[in-house]
Amino acid sequence: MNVIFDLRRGSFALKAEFDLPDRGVTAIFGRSGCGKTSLLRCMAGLEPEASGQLQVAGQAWQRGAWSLPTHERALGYVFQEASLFPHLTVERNLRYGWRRVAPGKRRVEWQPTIELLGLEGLLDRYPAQLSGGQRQRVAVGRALLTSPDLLLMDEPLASLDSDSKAEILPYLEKLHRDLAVPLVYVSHSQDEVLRLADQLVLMDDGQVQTQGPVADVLTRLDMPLAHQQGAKALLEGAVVRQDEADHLTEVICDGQSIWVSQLNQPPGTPVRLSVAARDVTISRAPATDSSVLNCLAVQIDALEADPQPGHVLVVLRLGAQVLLSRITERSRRQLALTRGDCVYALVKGVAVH
Amino acid sequence: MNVIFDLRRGSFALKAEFDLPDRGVTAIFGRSGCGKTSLLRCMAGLEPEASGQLQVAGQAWQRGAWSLPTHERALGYVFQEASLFPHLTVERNLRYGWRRVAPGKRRVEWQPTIELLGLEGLLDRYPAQLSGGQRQRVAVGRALLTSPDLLLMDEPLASLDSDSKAEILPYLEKLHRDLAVPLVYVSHSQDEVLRLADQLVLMDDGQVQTQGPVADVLTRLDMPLAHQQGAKALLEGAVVRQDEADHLTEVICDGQSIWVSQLNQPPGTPVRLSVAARDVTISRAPATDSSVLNCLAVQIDALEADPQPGHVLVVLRLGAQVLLSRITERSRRQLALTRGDCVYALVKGVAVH
Amino acid sequence: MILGIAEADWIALLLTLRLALISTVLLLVLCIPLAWWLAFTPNRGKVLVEALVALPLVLPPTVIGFYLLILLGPRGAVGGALEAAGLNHLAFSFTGLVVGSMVYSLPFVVQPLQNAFQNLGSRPLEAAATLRAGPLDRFVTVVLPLTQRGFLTAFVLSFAHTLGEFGVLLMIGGSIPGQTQVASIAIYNHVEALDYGAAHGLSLVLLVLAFVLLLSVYALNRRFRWVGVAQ
Amino acid sequence: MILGIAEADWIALLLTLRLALISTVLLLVLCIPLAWWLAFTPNRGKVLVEALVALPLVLPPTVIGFYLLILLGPRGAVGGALEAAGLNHLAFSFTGLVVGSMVYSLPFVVQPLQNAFQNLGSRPLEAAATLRAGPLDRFVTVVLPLTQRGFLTAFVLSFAHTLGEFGVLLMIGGSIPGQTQVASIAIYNHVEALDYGAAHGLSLVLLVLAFVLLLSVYALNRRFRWVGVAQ
Amino acid sequence: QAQEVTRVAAAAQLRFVMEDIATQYRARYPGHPIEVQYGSSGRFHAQIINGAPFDVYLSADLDYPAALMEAGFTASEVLPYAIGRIAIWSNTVDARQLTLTDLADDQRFRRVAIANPRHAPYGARAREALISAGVWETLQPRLVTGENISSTLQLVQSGAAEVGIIALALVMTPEIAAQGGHRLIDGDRHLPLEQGLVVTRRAEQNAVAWHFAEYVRGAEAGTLFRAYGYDLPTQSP
Ligand SMILES: Nc1ncnc2c1ncn2[C@@H]1O[C@H](COP(=O)(O)OP(=O)(O)OP(=O)(O)O)[C@@H](O)[C@H]1O
Ligand SMILES: Nc1ncnc2c1ncn2[C@@H]1O[C@H](COP(=O)(O)OP(=O)(O)OP(=O)(O)O)[C@@H](O)[C@H]1O
Ligand SMILES: [Mg+2]
Ligand SMILES: [Mg+2]
Repeated sequence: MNVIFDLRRGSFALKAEFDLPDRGVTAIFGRSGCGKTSLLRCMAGLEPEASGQLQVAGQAWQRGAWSLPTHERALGYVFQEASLFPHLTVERNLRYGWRRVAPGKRRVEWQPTIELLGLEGLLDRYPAQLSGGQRQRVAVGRALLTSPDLLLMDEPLASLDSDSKAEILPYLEKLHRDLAVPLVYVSHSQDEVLRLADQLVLMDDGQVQTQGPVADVLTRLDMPLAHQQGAKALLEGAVVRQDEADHLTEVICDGQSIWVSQLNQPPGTPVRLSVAARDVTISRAPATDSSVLNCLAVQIDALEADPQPGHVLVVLRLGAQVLLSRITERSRRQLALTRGDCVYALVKGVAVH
Repeated sequence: MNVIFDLRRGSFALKAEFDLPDRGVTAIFGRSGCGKTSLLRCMAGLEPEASGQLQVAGQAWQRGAWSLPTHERALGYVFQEASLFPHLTVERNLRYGWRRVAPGKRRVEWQPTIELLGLEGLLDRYPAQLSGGQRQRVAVGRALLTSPDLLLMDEPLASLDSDSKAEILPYLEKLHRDLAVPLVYVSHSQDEVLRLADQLVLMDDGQVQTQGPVADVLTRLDMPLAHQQGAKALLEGAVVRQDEADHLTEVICDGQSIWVSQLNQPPGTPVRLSVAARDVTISRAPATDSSVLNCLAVQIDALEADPQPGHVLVVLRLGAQVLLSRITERSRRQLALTRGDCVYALVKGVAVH
Repeated sequence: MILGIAEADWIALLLTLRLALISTVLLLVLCIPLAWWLAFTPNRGKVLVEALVALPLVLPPTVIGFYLLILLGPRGAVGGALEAAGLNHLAFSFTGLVVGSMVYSLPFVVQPLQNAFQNLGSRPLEAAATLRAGPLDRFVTVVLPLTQRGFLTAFVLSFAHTLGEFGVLLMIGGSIPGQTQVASIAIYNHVEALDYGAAHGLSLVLLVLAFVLLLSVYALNRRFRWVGVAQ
Repeated sequence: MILGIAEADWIALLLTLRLALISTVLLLVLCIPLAWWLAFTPNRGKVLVEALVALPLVLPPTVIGFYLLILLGPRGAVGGALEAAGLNHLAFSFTGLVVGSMVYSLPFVVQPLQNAFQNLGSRPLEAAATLRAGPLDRFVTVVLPLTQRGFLTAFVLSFAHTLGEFGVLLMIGGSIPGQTQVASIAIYNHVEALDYGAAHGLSLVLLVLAFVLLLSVYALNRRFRWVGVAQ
Repeated sequence: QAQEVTRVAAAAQLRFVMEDIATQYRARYPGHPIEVQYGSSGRFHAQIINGAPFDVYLSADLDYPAALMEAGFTASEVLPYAIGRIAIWSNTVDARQLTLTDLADDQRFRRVAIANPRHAPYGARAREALISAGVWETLQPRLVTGENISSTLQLVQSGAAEVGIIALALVMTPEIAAQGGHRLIDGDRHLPLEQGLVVTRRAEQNAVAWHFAEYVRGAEAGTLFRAYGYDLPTQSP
């Protein structure tokens, strides 16, 4: 489903076009001020000046300048800033949207949502009596409880501690899967994106720079993410077995095994691994001691100068997936690396999401 | 300098006591709603009901119920939520505090601050015309430009993208060092804390659970941080040499060398490394191939059951510093590890901050 | 005589309360769209309307009453039209009084409402819209509670002012007992008749009544007030 | 005769403007502490004060004027005290008019200010305090601009109302040309004397003047308004 | 269905005498319900033109009813019914010995109250009297004026003005007489204050209105008028 939006706001112009899948998480990423909030507001119908195209669950929400009024859109919106009703208690804030959805159409349940967001003790409070993170959790709950067809979340977990995040993220994951609705998620946290997102939309100065599956966008050399200091590649794999003695877990990604710090998950569980470009070196020969170091047979897909002087960024193909490696220009010369070469990637660090 | 504060607010009671060094960054860490904002507000003199004790730059700010009025305190406060004056342009917001400091007392310069925070293009805008992150940057700038004796920052970078953070963090680091003032920093981002903080104050339900140098607090077994999934230890070291061929840099921590992905820093540069507990395994013998794996000679300082069933958390002493390792109960038995044993820590992943 | 107040005065009091209540409530309802428009229109011409709204205050009430009398009377534009349509003109009728006090109290209602609406900001309304609340729903569940104080002020100023209104009402109402003789006119008549006892008595009753009424309104407002603004 | 208006009427007009301006400005200044207290006190007794503030509206102006006349006159508490102190009592003086119109316009000023202060929220003031602004500084640089609309409403209601005030002023002023005969009284006198031409003329001048004045005030307010509230 | 009341609009200063006359009339003619309203003659004039339900209009002078007649809102001629007198009154000094010239003494009287000479007939007569006594110009800066004769009295009553020129009818009422003394002003000093009434056009068919108008000009009412200090017009209807 193609989403298009045009909006002028003073000197800033939003001209965004991207593909919104029927389900799954689309993360919107981009520098402060690039138009992420503006785009979400357009999708929610909150920008009367916007024109464009948006269709959700078979219903037209925007067609040219015509726009379905916001309150007729089955959406859930978590604003970037506090947006609780100051005159209602937490409970009545939460019930505000809940009550306005016909009981038959409610697909998100009251009790589990309240519990998972840790809101039981706060129900009688007013927003002014909450901490920043508590307010944010209420806002998330309020949006979810409308059982939306489209979830728009503008940094919903920005002021939450990692424990709270760790509790809420899996819930969000499960929820949007159960509901089978698209979730558009703005976040500056690479961690959250790596964990949650299926698709990444990269914005810059009001325009969509690129979009695609997370693993692709992260590693596209023509895109800025690959050139960041902390550039990472994302690998999808599945748990194969545990090595209790060494506290390691074997994960198979595209037929090759990667050992990670022990995971408490049964074989077969799909996992996402991320590998930082600077944790990958390249060798012409396989590593001698493969039990301690992950050594993957890969093929060089592309090479490009890195912003860090004297360095080169190498894209390595691992079956259908892709890894990034940042090496010095000197090593590239010494090893005479060129496109198409089959080499070994020595991976020094793997994070599990 | 000992800081004490008492405050009741409905059912919540703040009873905090901690030591605020004369300079350096004190990070305040704790779950959402534990009282971080309340504590900062007390320190700023914004809670008339508070009583306690606070002295800054030799001047009493709070003594029992007596409290120096906020406007007579030379502080810079970045609120957790938007706090720009809606009726003033960005420039006049920034000048608000700047103008009220005698020119002779200004120790933060106008132009570099504006530039580093990327505010040049926004000076004529009103807050309502800014994005969330832009507003946050203005608030940071406004607080800094008062050349404060004490900086209080409540998640100042929460809604910033990693690029902006990467630009602003070193600036904050440099600034508080140049000014030689204490910076109290509330953040939920472990990364920011690992990078910036000298001291960590851990709060829970209104009370200070513990406090101390970051590396200590992270690894204290009686504290929750060590038991988190993502538990980490912090090592201070210095760059020794570069291995251009392998894209590695050698860092010496307490006399032992640790190889990390290549750093672009000259020998002698101090660096902070963090090592996740689950990336450390323990062996009775040194690793065979120490060029690829970091293997450190350490001594077991403590062992304790981990929340993760069947696992044990081990504290390893590396000279004056400390590492964490999470291993299975089975390995502990097989290796017969006990307190005081000299063993080898095999480190699979190191992050540089 | 009850409480030393003549029956006619009680009737005048009742009439006053009815008048004040009816015209204030009507005014509140009718001014909502106007105040809303004034609060949110980007139209520069709105300052004209803003200035116009305050104009009824500028003339002495008797003179406003005089002009209204001409307008609403049988020879005026409004009264004449009504007569031509087979209805009665509005001078010297209760309806006329309602119209008169509404004209005069217009600024007391429009201005506080406009201020309250302007202070609202768009965020609560946007949030309500994303939660499926339609325009009317939003107005009732978000705008009304958040602008409660503005409505209160509008109510109090208009209501109290109508209680004390005299020049306009005397002019367009005459002083017909039971029909257009409101309490303020009755008090005035007592004073003119140098019957200070009756004047003081009725004034006192009016004051006490108004005080109790306002007190209940304010107390109710306090009772239903939601807790503070975000810290 | 200028513009068909007699010289005496011009004098009355000038007097009116002076009176309205002086009493409104005084009232604005004096009501700030009261409105502030009402806005922020947690004291439950404030509803009593709130209700009291509205009471001057409840009585017919002539009657208020009569009571004020007694109070301010040589035998009244205030006037008597002044006389005893060797000063003049306030009846039939410009000062008396100022006092009278201030009493009567009190609620028009207190209420909008109170509303504006309540809407302010504590955040901007707290932010200003952390930026070294003392209480007065905060008031001038933060409170005033952010409550501009409330001050505007207070000004307009009080000013316009004083222009049209008549009952109170007639009673305590005694209608002395050049001293206490304000425009509203002059218009009333014309109407009573069946000199409708003069009444219409003076009314028109007053209306146009007030309109132009209010228009400038509103336009100025627009001009100096900062841009919208956060989205 | 009760009979429609006949509404009488009477000048404010008639209030005291008219209450007695109305009471007497109601007692004598119980089938003739009347209701009297008091107010400024100018206001009644404007109201009658604009449809006010007044049947008989008793003005404080002859000019207002004459204007009404000219405009075609009357059923009768202008019928004089009484002649008003004015007096100096005070409740702070003994007014019984005061002359008009005494009022010029600014040591004794800081403020002198009269009704507005522009539209209140009693005020106009007071001005004539002061002019004839040669003190009008001297008094100018110290004159305060009331909207009508009652409010003029109040200006004096409150003590804010020490002395005033008031309708004799008013100062002869028992309450006011008890508060201070008065000095009648010589009728030669001003034009006669002839007061006239009209039956309005709307009351053309209202027998009670005509009857009451007649009654007011009759002997019984005349006695009351005299008792309240009014003179009676010489010519009969
Ligand atoms: N009223 C306005 N007038 C002019 N420019 C505006 C206005 N409102 C917003 N902008 C600009 O529009 C751009 C996009 O804003 P938006 O809030 O969509 O950014 P964002 O991507 O959400 O940023 P952040 O991550 O900081 O929240 C910003 O550069 C902002 O300065
Ligand atoms: N007015 C109030 N009445 C009762 N409780 C309050 C009030 N204001 C705040 N609290 C409670 O005080 C506690 C501390 O709040 P505070 O804002 O200091 O938390 P915090 O540590 O800053 O949290 P966060 O990380 O979410 O911002 C919270 O549990 C909050 O619910
Ligand atoms: Mg944004
Ligand atoms: Mg907080």
